Amino acid sequence: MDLFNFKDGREGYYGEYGGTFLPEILHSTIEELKLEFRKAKDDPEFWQEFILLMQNYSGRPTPVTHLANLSKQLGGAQIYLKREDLNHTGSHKINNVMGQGLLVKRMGKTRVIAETGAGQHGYATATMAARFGFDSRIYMGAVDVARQRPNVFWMENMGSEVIAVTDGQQTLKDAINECLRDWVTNMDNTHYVLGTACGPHPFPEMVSWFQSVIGKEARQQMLDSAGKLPDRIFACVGGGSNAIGLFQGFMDDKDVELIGCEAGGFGPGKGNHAARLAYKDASVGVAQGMKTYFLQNDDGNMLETHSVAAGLDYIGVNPVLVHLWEQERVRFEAVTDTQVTEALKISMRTEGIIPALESAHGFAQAIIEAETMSKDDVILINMSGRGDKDIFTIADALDDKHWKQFIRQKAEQYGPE
Amino acid sequence: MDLFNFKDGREGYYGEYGGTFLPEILHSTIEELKLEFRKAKDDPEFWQEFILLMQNYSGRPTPVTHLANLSKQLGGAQIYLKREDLNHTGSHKINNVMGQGLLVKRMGKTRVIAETGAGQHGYATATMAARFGFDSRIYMGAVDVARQRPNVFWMENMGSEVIAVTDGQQTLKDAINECLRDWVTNMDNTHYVLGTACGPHPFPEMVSWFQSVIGKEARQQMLDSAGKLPDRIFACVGGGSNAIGLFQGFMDDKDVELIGCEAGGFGPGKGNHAARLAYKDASVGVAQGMKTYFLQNDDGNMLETHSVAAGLDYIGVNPVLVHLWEQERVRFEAVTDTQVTEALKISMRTEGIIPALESAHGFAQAIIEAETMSKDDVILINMSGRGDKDIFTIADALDDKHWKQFIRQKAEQYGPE
Amino acid sequence: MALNEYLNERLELKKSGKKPALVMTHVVCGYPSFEENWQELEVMQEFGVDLVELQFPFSEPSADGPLFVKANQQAIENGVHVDDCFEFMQRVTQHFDFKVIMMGYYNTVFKTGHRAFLQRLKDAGGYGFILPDLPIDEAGELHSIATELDLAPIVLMTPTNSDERLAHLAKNADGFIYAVARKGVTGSNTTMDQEVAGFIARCKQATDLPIAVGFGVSTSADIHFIGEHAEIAVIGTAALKAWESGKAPELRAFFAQLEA
Amino acid sequence: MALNEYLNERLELKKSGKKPALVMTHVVCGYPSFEENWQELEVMQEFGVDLVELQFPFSEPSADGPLFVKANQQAIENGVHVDDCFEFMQRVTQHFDFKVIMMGYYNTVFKTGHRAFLQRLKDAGGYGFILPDLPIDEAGELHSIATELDLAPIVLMTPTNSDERLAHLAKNADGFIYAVARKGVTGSNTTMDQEVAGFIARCKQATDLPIAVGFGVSTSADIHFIGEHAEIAVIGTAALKAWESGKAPELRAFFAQLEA
Ligand SMILES: Cc1ncc(COP(=O)(O)O)c(C=O)c1O
Ligand SMILES: Cc1ncc(COP(=O)(O)O)c(C=O)c1O
Repeated sequence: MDLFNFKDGREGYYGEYGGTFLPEILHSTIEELKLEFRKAKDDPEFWQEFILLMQNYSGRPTPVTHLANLSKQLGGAQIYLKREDLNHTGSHKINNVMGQGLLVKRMGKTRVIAETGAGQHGYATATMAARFGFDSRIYMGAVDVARQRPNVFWMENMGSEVIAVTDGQQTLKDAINECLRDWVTNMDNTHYVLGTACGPHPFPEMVSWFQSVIGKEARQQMLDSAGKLPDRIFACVGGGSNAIGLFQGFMDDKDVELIGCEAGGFGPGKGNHAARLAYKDASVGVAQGMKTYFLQNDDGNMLETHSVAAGLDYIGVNPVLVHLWEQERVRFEAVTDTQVTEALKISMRTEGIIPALESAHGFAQAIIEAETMSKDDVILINMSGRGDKDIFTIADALDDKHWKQFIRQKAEQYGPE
Repeated sequence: MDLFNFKDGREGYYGEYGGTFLPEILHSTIEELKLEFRKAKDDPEFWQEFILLMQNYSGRPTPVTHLANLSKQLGGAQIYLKREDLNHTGSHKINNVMGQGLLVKRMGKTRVIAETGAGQHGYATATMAARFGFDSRIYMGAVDVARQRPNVFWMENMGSEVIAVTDGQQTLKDAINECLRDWVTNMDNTHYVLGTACGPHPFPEMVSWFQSVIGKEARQQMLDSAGKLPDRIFACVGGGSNAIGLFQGFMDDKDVELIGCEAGGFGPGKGNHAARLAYKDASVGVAQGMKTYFLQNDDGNMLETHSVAAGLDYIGVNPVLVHLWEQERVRFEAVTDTQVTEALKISMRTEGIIPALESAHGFAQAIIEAETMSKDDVILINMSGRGDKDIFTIADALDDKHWKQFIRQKAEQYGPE
Repeated sequence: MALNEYLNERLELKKSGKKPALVMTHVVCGYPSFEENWQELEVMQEFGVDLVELQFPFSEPSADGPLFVKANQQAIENGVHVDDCFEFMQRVTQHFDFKVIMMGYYNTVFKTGHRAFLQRLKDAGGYGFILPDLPIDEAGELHSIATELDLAPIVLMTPTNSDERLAHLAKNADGFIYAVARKGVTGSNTTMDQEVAGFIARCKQATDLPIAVGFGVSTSADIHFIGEHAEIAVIGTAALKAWESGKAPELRAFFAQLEA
Repeated sequence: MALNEYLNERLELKKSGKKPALVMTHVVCGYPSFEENWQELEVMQEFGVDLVELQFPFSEPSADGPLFVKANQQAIENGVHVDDCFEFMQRVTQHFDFKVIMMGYYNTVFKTGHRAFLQRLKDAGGYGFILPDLPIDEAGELHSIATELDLAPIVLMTPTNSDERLAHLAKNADGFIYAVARKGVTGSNTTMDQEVAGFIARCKQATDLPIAVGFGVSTSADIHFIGEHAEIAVIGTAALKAWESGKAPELRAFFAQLEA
């Protein structure tokens, strides 16, 4: 099943979702990108170059880890993790970013821009820009800049300019808008490195393609280490790039159930969460370059969203996944902040593994389901990133007293401004 | 050249260095450990089990990365990195720790203790204990606890008890003493997971053996990617585990020059640094279980030490390395804090790579030497760990204004105690 | 179509030298408030503006510059809904002489439904619509309903378009062409130079429709320059800036200098 | 050897029932100060202590418990050097009746040099040395110089040692055996029970030397228990605690209750 064979439909559409909704001024830019991307995708040497780069720079292939302790404790399915956290920069975001970096080089552009919410994608992009020698500017909602200073610190130290976006909710979606504004101004020398499988075509296809390296590796690894394909696969879904990256490896394996795990935040109810499909608060719309499900009101204006995981805290979702959901190929579930922090604690204590809060959404849902499955069943979770970079967020989520004390002392040590 | 063939000398001695200087009460414990270790070392299946564990859990083999930008900028030797930072938990420490974990399982013990300075080894040990299901207690100097809270936070969350040691200088060496005290009390069920290639025999040999995985991988990888063996290899030396781990891969390659990079701190002069061999301020002594070079006064009492890198800030050094230094097989150099932070900045900006402050010592010395070498020459640096966990230390080292502001805001947000 | 006829009429004023160019202005519905919008429109009417874009506020105004972004956001925070915008448009078209074009983002249309939205636009007296984030390649159905309802789907031409693309855009356009004088978002100044003239000439090669030129028009010289090469000068941010700095008197002063 | 002769003499007191056991006490040189050390020693002399360990402060006292760790550290901070310790020892051995054993860590000896250190020890009137971090397997040269100089290299026996190891230790010992009554560092209480008795019995099987028993001795019952099974009771932390809580009067009271 080739999700990206548009022969029988419209290019860039997955069912009725997707498309290229961009100002006319970007038409030639996006056409050039489509063309270069198509050439790259048809060129086996490009994929080889990509794989080699990821091996040498980022440590691919990432392994699959059997969580024997957790499986035993739950008494159900055998749980495995795909370890995207072991990538350079600590998450799967680098796969997409390095791939786009190679494309930028082919297009002869010299400057990249990117949006970032949690900061992982911005961090990865700053890294890529340093490595490729591109100028770079990262747009980040002012609210996110304030709460994710560690990532900002690293981006700046790698030579990126980080711009705090003060429009709208001052979070991810606003940073995307700001990127589009930069792009319509500087498209001649600038490529917009979109961070997830969203936005206008060809981004969903392109990001999915680079992220498919996850699923390609994982399928063979599961056969090797579990001796069978997994019965269920769990991945968190923000924009949807790590999920589609993993799922692609198992598209033709009809018996493998694919589960997307969204941010349930405080639970159902508009404004409380960022679950586009698992809850019933979203509807189809067109924004940020694509047609898909959005958390929006009746006027088509976007709602506030909430999640403990900044990287899942987004209004829209990958159109490919929406299509697969409608076809009942992918099941969507949401887990709440509370369930997520519990899953995080369990993972740390039983396996010595610290998932990113985003990834912990996959853990939380898998834990719920594993208990009801048989010991012969096999579960695979995508560990999209590591949590140790999110120490501020995790310490806050766990309301850690010692941590707060440490910060107070540090502030005192620094003295007043 | 087998460094650990004691047939012609005394077991556990490297030249006149090494030995087992422990209270009598630990005699049977250390004998048991020696025995189990010897059995394990002689059992090819044990090594296989170790390698498999490291592949599946920690992401080994770690790659070798060519720093084309940096090499070009310096205009001299081609620089490569061995990427121990890509290990689970972010440093080479996990190699040793997981290996000892397997031994502990073989010995049937149920509790582990460890000292930690920078926190990396404690973090790795807490991880290992969670994964193996051992009780664990980590001793850490109170000064280090205060400045390395992030690592403490993770250790505690992985279920380890972290004890702040308030004796002596309240740093690494004091934590080691405290471990010895715990061990003489609880040796029945407890294994002391020493974190570097120091301490009483068989630790230097054992830690070196587990860390030799670095050099084994690296030698072949250099042949594959650089097409030749490196001319010079650089590794930072705290206790000396990452250095000996890498060097072992090239022991028989006489043309490969091995360079250990010590913490020059503020520069030469007693109390200003932690350079045992590169400067002239240390002398031979016996402490913490071994005979080696120590930074000590004429009474044999230890001096204060200083380094921007907590993991190098140690009074003693691996006896194997001292022996190799005396034989002129390993050259020792020291780089100052200032040189190290400069090297860190260059690495971030030109390659998108953030070395730990410890590892940055290797970078700093390599940068100095690369410029004077020819373009056909090849350098390999051991990137023993990643810097992003050290954000507080690095931000302080770089005196980052925005960071301080962020911490002040965070403290304000937390409010008074 | 209605808009074409209206423009042909108004263009007589230009041909006869009474006006250097037709003028289209811009108002964000409900920002600062509908009351102030009304006062702005009164000034615009006073100065004989020919067309007005009424922007429906959207939460993700990605083609707008900082001033309009703020205006969109504030309007939504003020509680402005699509219903309010249509109601306002109705009052405006009934009271003023200039013709009104809906301006906004596609999601506002999509969410209401293509036919429902255009019908409401028609009913409110609108003459057409500009949706900067809806490329013609995605606009097929909407444009055909527009034709049915005699509403003009305003198409944007840009300096980055090839001649082939301009021709293709022209085929899908009606009413007038919105020629974007430069890259970037609304609100920055464009130097009206030979490059702009060359771009307009390329547009003219592609279409016989009148050509409106934005963005960044703010001086009488701009208007004359546009009048020499095209038909309609689009005044956006500059007018809002004037309003914000001193309400009706400032806006009046702004238009006065434009006429100089 | 000198120490053996001295102990044989003193053991007559035990055999004749005048003492339940010989007593060895402990002082950390220069903590709290040499002056207070002297006062402590005067009290000890008063109560007829047989042996005193003078601990040379070391920066890494890894076999000591918290109280002695602090004492070592403080002494070093007070500026106590090896020279000072020997000088003090000289004064002590000249003035008091009990015999003095140097106690400390091997690095202090190593740094001075084996022969030089032992010669100074001899010259200062010391009778032997206890180095808890120097296992006999590493002590060959040092012990043979000791024998040469008629100094007793005190060897530790511990409950974790096998009978074979105990025999091996015995072969390398002289003066007396220091039997560590339990696992752990100095300063925690040991219950004097059958397990300890069994351990001492095992030591006795291995050696004919007198046996000193530590750690954690603090009551008269402890002393009697040790006297029943061995020869010498070692009093370490308990005495220092008494001193710290009330100097000479408290220390006197402590010894008084020991004699009860
Ligand atoms: C670790 C991690 N996982 C998941 C996500 C969510 O993105 P996506 O759904 O595109 O994988 C993010 C986004 O920042 C992330 O940082
Ligand atoms: C990243 C890193 N590198 C190096 C070291 C120094 O240790 P060693 O000399 O044993 O490799 C440490 C110790 O904490 C470390 O954390």
